[in-house]
Amino acid sequence: MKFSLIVDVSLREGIADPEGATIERALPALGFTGVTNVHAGKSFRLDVEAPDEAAALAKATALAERLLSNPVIENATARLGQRS
Amino acid sequence: MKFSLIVDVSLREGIADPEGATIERALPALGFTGVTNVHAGKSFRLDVEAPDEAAALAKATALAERLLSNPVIENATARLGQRS
Amino acid sequence: MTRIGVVVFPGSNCEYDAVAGVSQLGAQAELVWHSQTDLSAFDGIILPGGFAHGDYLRPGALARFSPVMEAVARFAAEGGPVLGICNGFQVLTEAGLLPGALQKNRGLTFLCQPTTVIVTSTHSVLTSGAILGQELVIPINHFSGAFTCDDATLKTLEDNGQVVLRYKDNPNGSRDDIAGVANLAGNVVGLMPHPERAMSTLLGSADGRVLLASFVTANVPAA
Amino acid sequence: MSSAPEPLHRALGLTDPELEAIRSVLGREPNHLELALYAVMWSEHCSYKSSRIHLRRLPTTAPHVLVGPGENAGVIDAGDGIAVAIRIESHNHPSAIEPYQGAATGVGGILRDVFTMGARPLVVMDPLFFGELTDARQRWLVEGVVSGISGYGNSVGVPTVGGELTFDDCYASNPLVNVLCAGALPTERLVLGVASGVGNLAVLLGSSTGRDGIGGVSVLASAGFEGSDGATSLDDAKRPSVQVGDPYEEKRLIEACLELLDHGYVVGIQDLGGAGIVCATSETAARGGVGMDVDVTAIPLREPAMQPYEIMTSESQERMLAIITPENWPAVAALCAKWEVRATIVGHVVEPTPDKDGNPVGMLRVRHGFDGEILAEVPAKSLADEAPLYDRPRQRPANLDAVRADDPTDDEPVGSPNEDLLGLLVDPAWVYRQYDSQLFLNTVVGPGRDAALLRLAGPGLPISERGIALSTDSNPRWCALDPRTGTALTVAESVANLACVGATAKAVVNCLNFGNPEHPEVMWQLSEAIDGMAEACKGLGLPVIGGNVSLYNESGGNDIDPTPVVGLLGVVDSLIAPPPGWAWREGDTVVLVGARRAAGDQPFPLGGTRWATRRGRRGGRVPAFDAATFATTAAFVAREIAAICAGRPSDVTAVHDVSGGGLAAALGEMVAVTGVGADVTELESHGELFSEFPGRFVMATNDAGSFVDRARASGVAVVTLGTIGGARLRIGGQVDLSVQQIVHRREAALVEALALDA
Ligand SMILES: Nc1ncnc2c1ncn2[C@@H]1O[C@H](COP(=O)(O)OP(=O)(O)O)[C@@H](O)[C@H]1O
Ligand SMILES: [Mg+2]
Repeated sequence: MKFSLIVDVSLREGIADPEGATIERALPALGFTGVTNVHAGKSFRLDVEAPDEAAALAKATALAERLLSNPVIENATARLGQRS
Repeated sequence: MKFSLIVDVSLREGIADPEGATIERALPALGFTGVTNVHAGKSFRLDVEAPDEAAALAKATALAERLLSNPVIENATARLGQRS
Repeated sequence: MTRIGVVVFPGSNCEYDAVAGVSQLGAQAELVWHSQTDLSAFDGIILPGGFAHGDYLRPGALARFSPVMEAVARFAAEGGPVLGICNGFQVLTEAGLLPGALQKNRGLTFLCQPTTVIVTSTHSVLTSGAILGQELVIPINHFSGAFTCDDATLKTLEDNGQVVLRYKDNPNGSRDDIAGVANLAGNVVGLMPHPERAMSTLLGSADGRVLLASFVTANVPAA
Repeated sequence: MSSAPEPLHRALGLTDPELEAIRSVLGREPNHLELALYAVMWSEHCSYKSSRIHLRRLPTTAPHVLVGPGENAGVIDAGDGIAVAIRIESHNHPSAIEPYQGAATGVGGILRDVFTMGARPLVVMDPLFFGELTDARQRWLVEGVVSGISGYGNSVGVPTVGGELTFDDCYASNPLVNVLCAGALPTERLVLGVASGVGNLAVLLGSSTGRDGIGGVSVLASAGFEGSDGATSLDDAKRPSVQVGDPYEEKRLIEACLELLDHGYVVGIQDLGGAGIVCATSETAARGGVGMDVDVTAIPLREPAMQPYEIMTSESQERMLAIITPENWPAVAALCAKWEVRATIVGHVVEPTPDKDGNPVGMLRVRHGFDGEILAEVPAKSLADEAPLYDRPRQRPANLDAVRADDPTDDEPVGSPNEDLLGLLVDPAWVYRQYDSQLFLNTVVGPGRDAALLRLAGPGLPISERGIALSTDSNPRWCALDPRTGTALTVAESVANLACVGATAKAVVNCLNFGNPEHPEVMWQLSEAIDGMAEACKGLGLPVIGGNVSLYNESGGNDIDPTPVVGLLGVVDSLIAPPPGWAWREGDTVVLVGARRAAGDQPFPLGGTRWATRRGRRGGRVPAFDAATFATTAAFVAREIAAICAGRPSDVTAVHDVSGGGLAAALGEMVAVTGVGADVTELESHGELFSEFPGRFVMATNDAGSFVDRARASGVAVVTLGTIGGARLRIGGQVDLSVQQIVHRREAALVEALALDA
């Protein structure tokens, strides 16, 4: 069976996020106030062929950790998703 | 009140996604088979100060469309999320 | 003497090179800080290369909100010559002053190398002094330089002669080999290659002179 | 792990005698914070405690040296009122765990060393060493490191104009990422990292401070600090020690600092690198012979609940410390606001305090509020300059003679020279194409040739016709066989590279990448390498004006091959035309300049050559270095090329030094970049094809008679090798390859090894 999955990759807590910080600093000048804690991350959509959901998730998780992120600075999680 | 939101940004249908394609091509060599349709996107986590959920979502949506994505090539959607 | 304003965003880095380029051609160039909103002193505006606002989010995404950009839009609307080089091109597309968008290079790496571009329209402030079909050796220097747009936009660009430069040997996956485009009026032009880096044979090529010379003496020819 | 039985000082990496030394400096027991300060400042990384006594043997002076080793960067007078600052550093260990950020922050750090001197950074170079690419992890490292340098260097706006790329399995667990930066300044604007003037302010510029790069001292988190309430009792493993680079912040920081200097607002300025605030404050105070009060609560933080030891030792990137007079503070604050650079007063320069004998001692005091509690109080000099120095045991490796005896020079030549040659050609373009090498319109010769050559020009500099040339070189195989001669030959190779672009060498910087200094063999290698560098530099009249030592490049008990990297800076007096480079033309005569045969009993030595190493033959002897003959040859070549740079007519059409891969590789490379073949006479042996020894150049001329006369008149050996032209490279009956094949194999080698799509 084919499952649609989403892998979210974000910086680990405490790791500097210059991109998020830069965006956050720019917001007031654009008229967006009250927006804080901006963090920039990546997400990947993919289709995985697997016997069941659990296997698909396991495969995506392995992929996320081995290829799509560097666990030293990033967290990666896989979830089932429908394609938007 | 403060709401945690996530903005997902993905490439529009029909726009080339060299990053997704490159990852997909690299997978078999790493022992990942049966993974197709890989698409690379971005996600932003942010906290929004707003009177209620609907207002928070509206604010994040405006931000997503005005700043966080380029409508010429990208789609953006905002959703409520809990911080991981 | 032609007075050229070279816009400096925090993170721009080719501003001195742009000044040097047009100065060599007899123009008087001046740096314009991005918070400035009055461009009336200038006959032409250059948005130089670099990484405005660190290219965070997307190249040009934050820069287009800089105060100077409203002034640039007015300047352009009044027919003033505006040139975006590399990052400047990205800013102009983000600001909606030029069509399309610039995506990551096909190979997903930054590319700094000489390219050969072909002049495919002389209806622009950048190419008016060049010859149709002329080949120019000009370096590129970018990560997100693959021009992209939808089919309808592409057709309009082609029908109106707005594609001003094409790569001879597409280095980055740019749609239809597009290296530079102009707006309909031809007074706003963006290109990914760096003509200011091709101003003398000591540095490898002088082929950029014909482009910047057109810009400095900008007169938009009738279509 | 958190309840380590060992005493705190040892957990922090301080030895028992070091603790004793601290006690005697202070005349009392240090508190935890003070211990942490000593632990980072007396670490190998900050104090050079294992290498310093040896480094003293390097020659460091010459009339044109304005600043020698010891400052943030070395500086020479390049003429015309322009000074050039240069520095090289390693970022090896960070790059091994997060290649992108490790390399990126390496670039950031070296730039700060240079603009600290008041110089605008104008070029970066990046000598890189990885394991063989047959391993997927190595490919990941290469892609990560190269994109990190590209991502940071391009964005911050400093061209990367050269470097090195070496693959050898000794680096598989210890990749080396060295970065060199050079910048220029008007000579009169030279500034030093000195705090002076009691009452002056120490202003922290740039990024906020987080828990980045708090390595060893993080044991303090579990050692129980005053009022430890659990808020910081994070698991050690969760403590981020990876620094993330922010080139955009750095770019604004560079512009802001240079503008501050232009206005004369700063008394002294210092970058924050290893050991962060404690390092910058103690070094500036020590140099100025003053005291410094630092308010830990004033420092802008990025993370909650940071402890004073974390704040003082954090290695958060993109920060500088400026010493200014109080009157200038409003102007400094306004200028920084324009560049969106955060500026915060974090310290005060204070009077030295009399010690018990009444001698003034500049104290670094860490306080909770400027008038608040004193959390630590130690002599600044004791942190910055008085780390214990070690003369660690040295021992010549026991197997060295056996390794040297295993010489490939006399091996029977199995296999085909054609294939051997093709296998030696690797075009590093995939790497350097990712680097902006042209910014500032100075790059006359960019990456991919013998040395980089740039106009000596930049915003704010006096007008000059001069050029500067740079090369980075290393030869770990030779250094493994003979670190002394190997290092001397490395210096020579740099000089040869500079000669190819017409430059006269002016100053050396070096990055000494070695294994574990507690291994006596490694200490021997280090000491020998330093002697070799000293001998070569003295022989060639070159001062060493800066460097960096990276030790503990070992894993699983295996040390890397000794890898001293030489960075050489030279000057071309008049640069108005490009040097000929490798671009020979149809009909030219190709000549070999320099002694055809090596001195000594091996005319064509193959020990430690690329040819031998590729065959798995790593032993042998290293060719001798004759500085005098070498210098004559290099000077002749430099003169010939300099004349062309100055715009004078010449019959010389191409030049390339013979180095890695030997004569055959030099010819192959020239064929590859010009697309024009050559017909070369039969060489004496396969040894002559691939032998590597110093002081040889392949040159092309369109007037061989005149060229040969000039060489001989200069006392330089020269021999005609053949004629340029055609679509093949023929070397006697030994090599016969099509130009196309050479071009293709060379271009594809790296891309294929990286398993990338072409
Ligand atoms: N990592 C790198 N970054 C930039 N340029 C590089 C890198 N590696 C090699 N190069 C460039 O490729 C060319 C060849 O390098 P190398 O073979 O080490 O030269 P040489 O033998 O003359 O010292 C040089 O110009 C060098 O600067
Ligand atoms: Mg060379």
